[in-house]
Amino acid sequence: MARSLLLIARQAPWSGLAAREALDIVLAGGAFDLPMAMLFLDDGVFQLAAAQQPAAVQQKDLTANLQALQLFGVEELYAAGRSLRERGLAEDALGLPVRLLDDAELTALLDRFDEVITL
Amino acid sequence: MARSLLLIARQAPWSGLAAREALDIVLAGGAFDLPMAMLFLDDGVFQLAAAQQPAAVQQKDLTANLQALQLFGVEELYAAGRSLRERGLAEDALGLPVRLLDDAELTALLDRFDEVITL
Amino acid sequence: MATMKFTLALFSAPTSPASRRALRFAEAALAGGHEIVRIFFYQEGVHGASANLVTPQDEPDLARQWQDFITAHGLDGVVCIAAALRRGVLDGQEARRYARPAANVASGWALSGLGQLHEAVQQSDRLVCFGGP
Amino acid sequence: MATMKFTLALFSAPTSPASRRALRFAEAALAGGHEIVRIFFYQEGVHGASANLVTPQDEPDLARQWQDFITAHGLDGVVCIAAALRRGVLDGQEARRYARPAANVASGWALSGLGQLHEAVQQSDRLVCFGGP
Amino acid sequence: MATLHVLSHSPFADSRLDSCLVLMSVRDGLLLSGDAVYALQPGSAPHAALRTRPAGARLYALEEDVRARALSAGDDVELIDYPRFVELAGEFDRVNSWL
Amino acid sequence: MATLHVLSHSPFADSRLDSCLVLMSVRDGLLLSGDAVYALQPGSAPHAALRTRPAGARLYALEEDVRARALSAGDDVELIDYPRFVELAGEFDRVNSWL
Repeated sequence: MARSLLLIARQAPWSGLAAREALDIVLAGGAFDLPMAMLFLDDGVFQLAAAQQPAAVQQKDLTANLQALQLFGVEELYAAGRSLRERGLAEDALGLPVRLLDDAELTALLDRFDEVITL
Repeated sequence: MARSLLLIARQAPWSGLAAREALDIVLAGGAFDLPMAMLFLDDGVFQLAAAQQPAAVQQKDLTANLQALQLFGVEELYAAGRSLRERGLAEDALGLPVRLLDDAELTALLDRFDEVITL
Repeated sequence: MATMKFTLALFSAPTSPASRRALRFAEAALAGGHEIVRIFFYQEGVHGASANLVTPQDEPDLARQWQDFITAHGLDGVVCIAAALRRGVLDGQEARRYARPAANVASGWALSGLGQLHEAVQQSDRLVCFGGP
Repeated sequence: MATMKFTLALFSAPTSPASRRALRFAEAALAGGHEIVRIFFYQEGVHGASANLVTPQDEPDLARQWQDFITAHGLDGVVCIAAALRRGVLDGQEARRYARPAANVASGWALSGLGQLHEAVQQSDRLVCFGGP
Repeated sequence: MATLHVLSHSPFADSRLDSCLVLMSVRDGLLLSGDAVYALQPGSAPHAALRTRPAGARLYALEEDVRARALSAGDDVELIDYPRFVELAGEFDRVNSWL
Repeated sequence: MATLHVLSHSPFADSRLDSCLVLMSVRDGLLLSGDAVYALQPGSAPHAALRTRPAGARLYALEEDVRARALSAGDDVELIDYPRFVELAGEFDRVNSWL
């Protein structure tokens, strides 16, 4: 059976290549039909905010790549409820459908995957 | 009159080139007899701890370069008392003589210099 | 412990202590009789494949140590090509393709895609990542 | 505001938004009639002088933009030589000196020492540093 | 005016904002750029911390970074472009970028 | 055993330790390497935070990093070398490095 991978994205979206390159790992795995999931944690939840305009800082829109995840078969997308609350982000202010997890669910999530990469 | 420079060193000593390269700025300025001072702030105060053994991680000892500051005419060395306290570092655990400043003195220090570099 | 198959991934430049920790871990893994399926260099880690780094003589030359280690043990050292291009780490083929004057990838390294990371993970018991300071 | 003399110092790689902010500041300074005494590239900023960076066509090529900007305005772009050597950014002279295969510094840049930063600061009204993310 | 402090790191991931607020004087300014503009997020700890800055210290934010992140700024924040950034660098006595 | 979490950032400058402690289970381990060993500094907030880890979760620190920084470790910390690090990577089900 294929080994599963959870990618934990902790990086804000427009501060360099970090968020994009983390997402590329997941997209590449999805292209191989591998079991992959993403958890948005800490500043990573800023990737989910609606109505962002990265063109204002001459960056390509990451949101399109995030929305491509489902096309690549990556359907498990999670966000830490704690991280959203700390950042004053409401669930209905998100531009991408994700499942919010409380602390206990976060711990349980990790245990379901063979490997984890936290970026 | 020569323009004066305060370098604020915020980096722990053994986490890459950051602390060394910050110090090199001051040493280079000292070589030109420019009015320079250093403030150790936040994790930068870890540079001052006595009895460190960077050879254990195959790094060159930064302490020798710090002690060279006085030879280069850089005699104003300060540390934020707040940063030491937050890190549980006692003044008598320091390997380099520095003047400890309280918060109000930190604010006043900045105002005495023409330029500041915070690394 | 039973013999393990490791995939290692390095995300930091050779100027970072993380690069040295990854190398020491790799050495200890082989010394312990384990297998290293692949070492994948991503993000700032791609600078480890540059033949251009010049380290002062009295400091460990991590880029050189990585190259020697990989060559000596016949390991599979793969550099993510997309990450390498953005950071100016080019082999002869990419330098020609993009009309750049200088190929700076040291011998022993292969530029390839992220699929190589996933493929290695599928053949391994553990993925161990090194990065940060 | 009276005309100012600026020294700019850049500590981040061209892949960082800080590099773009520094360039936009520099452009605005010249457009506002101010003078830029020198632009000094230190730490990861030295990667801005690499001719090897390959940026995807639909993204701004900051290394190229820096080079064009400095050339177009005849500015003094100085790369710290010690920081550049450690990070594999070499001009022809350094590549020969250290027997490396590839000089990868783009034209328009000078490798020199930290003294060049101090000298510029002494001739300027303001030092403005750019770095971090 | 004294020092224009410039931040670009996320205040949620990093301690620079806290240290900057300790060092600031009433005559200083604080410019949020890059990820530091996330400090404008209402209801967050960094947003509350911003209000502890010395009375009189001015607050600026790079407009393009605020817009990129779909944030909005309160009345106490001056949104600036690069020409204004250059102007501020001259108006203040020195620029302290927290690199 | 479940996840071996590996930290290398300074807990004074960075939020990774706090987030790691939220995610940890009683069967997890935490390995401090690089600047993360500063969390062993007695009397500091990170040192107190370490004690909030789930009961049963083990604590390791890379011995060379502790020695380089002239720190010392309490009885609840196992100081390790690289061969032991390799061993732990096999004993735990997965290794989660906070990059």
